[in-house]
Amino acid sequence: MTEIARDYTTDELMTVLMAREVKNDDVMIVGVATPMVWAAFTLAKVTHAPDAIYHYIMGNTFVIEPRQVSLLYLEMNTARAYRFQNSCECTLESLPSDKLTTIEFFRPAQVDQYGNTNNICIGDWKNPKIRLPGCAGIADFSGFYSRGSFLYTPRHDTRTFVPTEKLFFISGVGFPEGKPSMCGGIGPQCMITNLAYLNFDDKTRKMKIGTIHPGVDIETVKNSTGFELIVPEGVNETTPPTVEEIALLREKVDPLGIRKLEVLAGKEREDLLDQIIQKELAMVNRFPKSLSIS
Amino acid sequence: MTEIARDYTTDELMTVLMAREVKNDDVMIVGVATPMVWAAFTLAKVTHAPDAIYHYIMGNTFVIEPRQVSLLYLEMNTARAYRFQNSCECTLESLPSDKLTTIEFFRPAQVDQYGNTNNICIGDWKNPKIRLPGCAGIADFSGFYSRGSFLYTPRHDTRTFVPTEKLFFISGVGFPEGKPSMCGGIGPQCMITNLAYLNFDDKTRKMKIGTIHPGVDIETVKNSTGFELIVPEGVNETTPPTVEEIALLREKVDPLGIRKLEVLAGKEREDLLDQIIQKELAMVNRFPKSLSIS
Amino acid sequence: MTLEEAIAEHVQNGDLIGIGGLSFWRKPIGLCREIIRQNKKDLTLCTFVGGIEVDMLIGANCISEIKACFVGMEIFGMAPNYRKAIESGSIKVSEESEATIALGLRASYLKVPFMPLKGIIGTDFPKVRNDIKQIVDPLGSDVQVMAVPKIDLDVAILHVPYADEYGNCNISGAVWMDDDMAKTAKKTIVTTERIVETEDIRYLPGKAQLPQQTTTAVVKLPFGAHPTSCYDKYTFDASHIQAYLNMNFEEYKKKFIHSKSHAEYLDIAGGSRMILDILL
Amino acid sequence: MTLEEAIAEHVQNGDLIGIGGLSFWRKPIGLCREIIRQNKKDLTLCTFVGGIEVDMLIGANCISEIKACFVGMEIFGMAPNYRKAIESGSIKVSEESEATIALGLRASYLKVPFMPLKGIIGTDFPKVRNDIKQIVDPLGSDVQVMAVPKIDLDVAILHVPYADEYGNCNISGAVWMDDDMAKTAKKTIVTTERIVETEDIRYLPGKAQLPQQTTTAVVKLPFGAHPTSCYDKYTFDASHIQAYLNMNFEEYKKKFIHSKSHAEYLDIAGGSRMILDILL
Repeated sequence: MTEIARDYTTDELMTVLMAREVKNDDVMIVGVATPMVWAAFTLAKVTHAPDAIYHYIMGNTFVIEPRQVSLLYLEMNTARAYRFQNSCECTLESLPSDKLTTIEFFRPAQVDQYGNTNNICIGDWKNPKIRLPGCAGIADFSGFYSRGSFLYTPRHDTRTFVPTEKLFFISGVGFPEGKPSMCGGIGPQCMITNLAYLNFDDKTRKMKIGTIHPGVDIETVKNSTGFELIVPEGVNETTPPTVEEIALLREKVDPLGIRKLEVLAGKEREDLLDQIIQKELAMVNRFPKSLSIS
Repeated sequence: MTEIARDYTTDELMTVLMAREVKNDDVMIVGVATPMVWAAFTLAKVTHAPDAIYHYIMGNTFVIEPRQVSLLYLEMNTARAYRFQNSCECTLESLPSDKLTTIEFFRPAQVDQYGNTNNICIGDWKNPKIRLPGCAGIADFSGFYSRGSFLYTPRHDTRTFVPTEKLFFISGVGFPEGKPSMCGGIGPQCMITNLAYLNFDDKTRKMKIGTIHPGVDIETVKNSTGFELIVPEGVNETTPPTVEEIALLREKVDPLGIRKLEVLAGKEREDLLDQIIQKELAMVNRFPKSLSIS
Repeated sequence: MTLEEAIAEHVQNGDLIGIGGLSFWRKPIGLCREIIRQNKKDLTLCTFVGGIEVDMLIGANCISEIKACFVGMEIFGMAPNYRKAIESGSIKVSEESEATIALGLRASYLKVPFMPLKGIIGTDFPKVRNDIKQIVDPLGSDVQVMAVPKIDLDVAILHVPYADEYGNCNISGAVWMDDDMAKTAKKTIVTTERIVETEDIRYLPGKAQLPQQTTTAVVKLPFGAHPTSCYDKYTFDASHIQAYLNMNFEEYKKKFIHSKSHAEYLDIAGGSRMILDILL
Repeated sequence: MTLEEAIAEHVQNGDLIGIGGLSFWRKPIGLCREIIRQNKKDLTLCTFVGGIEVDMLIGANCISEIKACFVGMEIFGMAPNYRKAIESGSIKVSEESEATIALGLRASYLKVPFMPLKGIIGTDFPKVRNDIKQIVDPLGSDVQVMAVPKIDLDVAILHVPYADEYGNCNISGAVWMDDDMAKTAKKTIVTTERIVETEDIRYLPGKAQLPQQTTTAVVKLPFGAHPTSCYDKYTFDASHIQAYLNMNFEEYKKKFIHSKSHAEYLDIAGGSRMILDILL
């Protein structure tokens, strides 16, 4: 079943690429308001990583069973949890464990060539042009993960990809000045965008092009990046989603298209949001588990 | 029902005096291998402190219901717990809470005039004559309790009551050099012994005679104490147990006499231990709750 | 004790207030609405992940400082009053990560002035937090850690699904920082969906995560987290959150908060139809 | 994996071993007995409250150092081998309180070299622990705290009532330090009364307090805590503990430990009659 899909959207391509990062023995951390990540993890779970475990921050729970991605009923996973983490253990547990092979995706508002990230503010911190919601645990965790940290953004442009001096606040550590963090993690592994799959050069720790998405050219990627991106010889094209991956994603994993909320904006986004809410409220079984394992 | 009992043993007198220290809104910490304390708390619970809560270290549980004191089935309180404390929260919880009105009794191997205690060793620490089991949490908690800490020993003699310079190891802080501990607790409140009820002078923080047990004279108490005990003018006699207290203790709270293991020694103790074990094993309902509330 | 009395008696202007829950989940909205009605001032808010409750309190000018690692409306967008207040400089920000809050509360709990954190090293947090200091291990290794300060709350406000009359509380879902807040705050005010008997709490998963000794006041307030969720009773009211974002806050306050009893509020927010929508 | 393999593969001479349980309650005796049979040497033991397991390991000369806040036989008396070893100076003692162990593990967990403790100030602990240091608050207050060092276990050995084949473990009763030991030890070996399916763990009170990621090996070993208890299965075997105290240790070892399978051990310890006695 490796037939390549011919018809897929950017959110679908990104979700599939994120899913492919998951290993079978990972603990997959599902944050709040990151439906694309949830969809990716669930897709991984029903394809190549059946034993991976969800760790829902919503609920502080460890859950085995995959469920259809939901906007309103995320918390209902709580009933399926075989493990709870009380109190600040949740926050601190992921932090240092050498035993956990945790995978977490962070979505930065800004990122520099070393994978340092900013989710705090645009403009000077004291007098910001835009105050962003915040980085939550990125500052705490990004330097620790033994599997590394994983980045994604559907906004590959020069506002997001900036040189270090234009990164307004380092709220997540990548490879500071080209060195690994003091915290023992192996650093950022990849940055998955709407244009390319980026990763980091082993020596300089600077961001490079891994693969480039079908239909995108290198110049577009370079021009959309506000720092000098390493372009290796003979960059390959990103392996597109398979027919099976797209079918699972659309029909089983996230039939309501909740992941798309991460890529849309404005009126289009508002309309989809309304639609999802109405559909979810109208469902009889509000949190279906009917996910076929391939 | 305040008729004074005429016939009671030392363990019964001490247990009753310890029970009287409990207030109705206390959390009563029941340690391990302290059946006299458990009996005292349960007696308090079925007399004047019905709302007091047990905190069993065995199980890390908060329990409301009183049960007959048991040697073998202490852990069965776990099933009755309405609160669990996982992990080190148990150890650390009691430590700083201004909100808990915790009562805990400590039994020191040695105590000085300021209520400093030793449960570590007899003789020099590096080369001890006797290595004692240890102080567990006494070092951590004794300085913190807002209700103060409570001491007891059925061995009121000059080996137990020693001047500071003969206290081989301070493993629990009383009033160091006559000052309150730096940790914010109000310090030792009383020392209940087989001879007297001792407490501490408000100014000097030195141990003084509170009341003296029926049949004991002041000289005996003084001579059994290895430091100079403050003897106030007109020391009263300890109010003896009531008939009701003794009846409850013997018939309901601790009919197997498990508390007595804390005062007996040698063959007498061995025999009682055997007897208790056999009786408990023979019980059909191994952990009876039939305690009448007066 | 009534909601009015609980806030009037226990919340003072200038207090450092801890808010339980996370994002749109189990926020003590009823208590926040009452704080707004009583027009409390100069509060410092501390919450783990803040959402509509922080935005409302800022909109109502109750807040002078915020300590949180995230404040936003999640999938619904940014928190408008929060953004405006910080961008205009009208409130102070103490920049927090998850761990600086978790360890700050833990320090308070252990009565120590600081906790060591291996993390945030290399970020810009220390540049904007002069109360955080990078130190070397005092025990002689050359390991560097961050010393982060304790957080001593004056009042914790929490919403729970189950509590008994003494203040033993069970939280069906995630506890987040609620228990550490309850244990460390000088006063803890709890609203609850339901009052149960203590004996019944032992059968609820997690039993009494908040013990009675940490609770100052309990008020029964069904739907007291609306429009946020209260697992295992109801999910968040997405339509209400959308409405909030589409209204001017003064308008919202007039319509939903001022002089409104809890029942009136629920009625205006959609009444029985809304309740049937959110119930799990 | 068998008991033999688990110890042979994962416990090395000289390791710092964490032992779960407390006093006579849920001690991993089967694992300790196997350590004795394999004649491991120079181990440092760390346990919260130690009892017969510590005494046995000392008696068998497996131990060179002990870190515990209490080691005794409770109501049955003192621990004879423990006393003898310390009084004769044949093993080292790292004097611990409850909090120095709890915070030492917590420090390991947070990957920091020390934790601040407001406590043990005024005691003689610092006099005999030159790895504990009184420091002043680095953040500028004049508060004094004790910096206590992290405890990095090599191996944690634990006994639990329920585990699944992946190593998710449920502890029906108190967890004590078991979860912190499991999370921080480089390797964690668990014996379990019963193997259950993961899905079933969600219905057990407390669910999986030890998650599979922290478990290195699981061995099914019913009555693996005997003669200590394993709530909610059985209580401790008081007669066996009395017998232990009344026998010379070499005699005990010969009779109960050496070349004995688990079933043989249980038979010699009283077999079915004993089992009926201890079962709850």
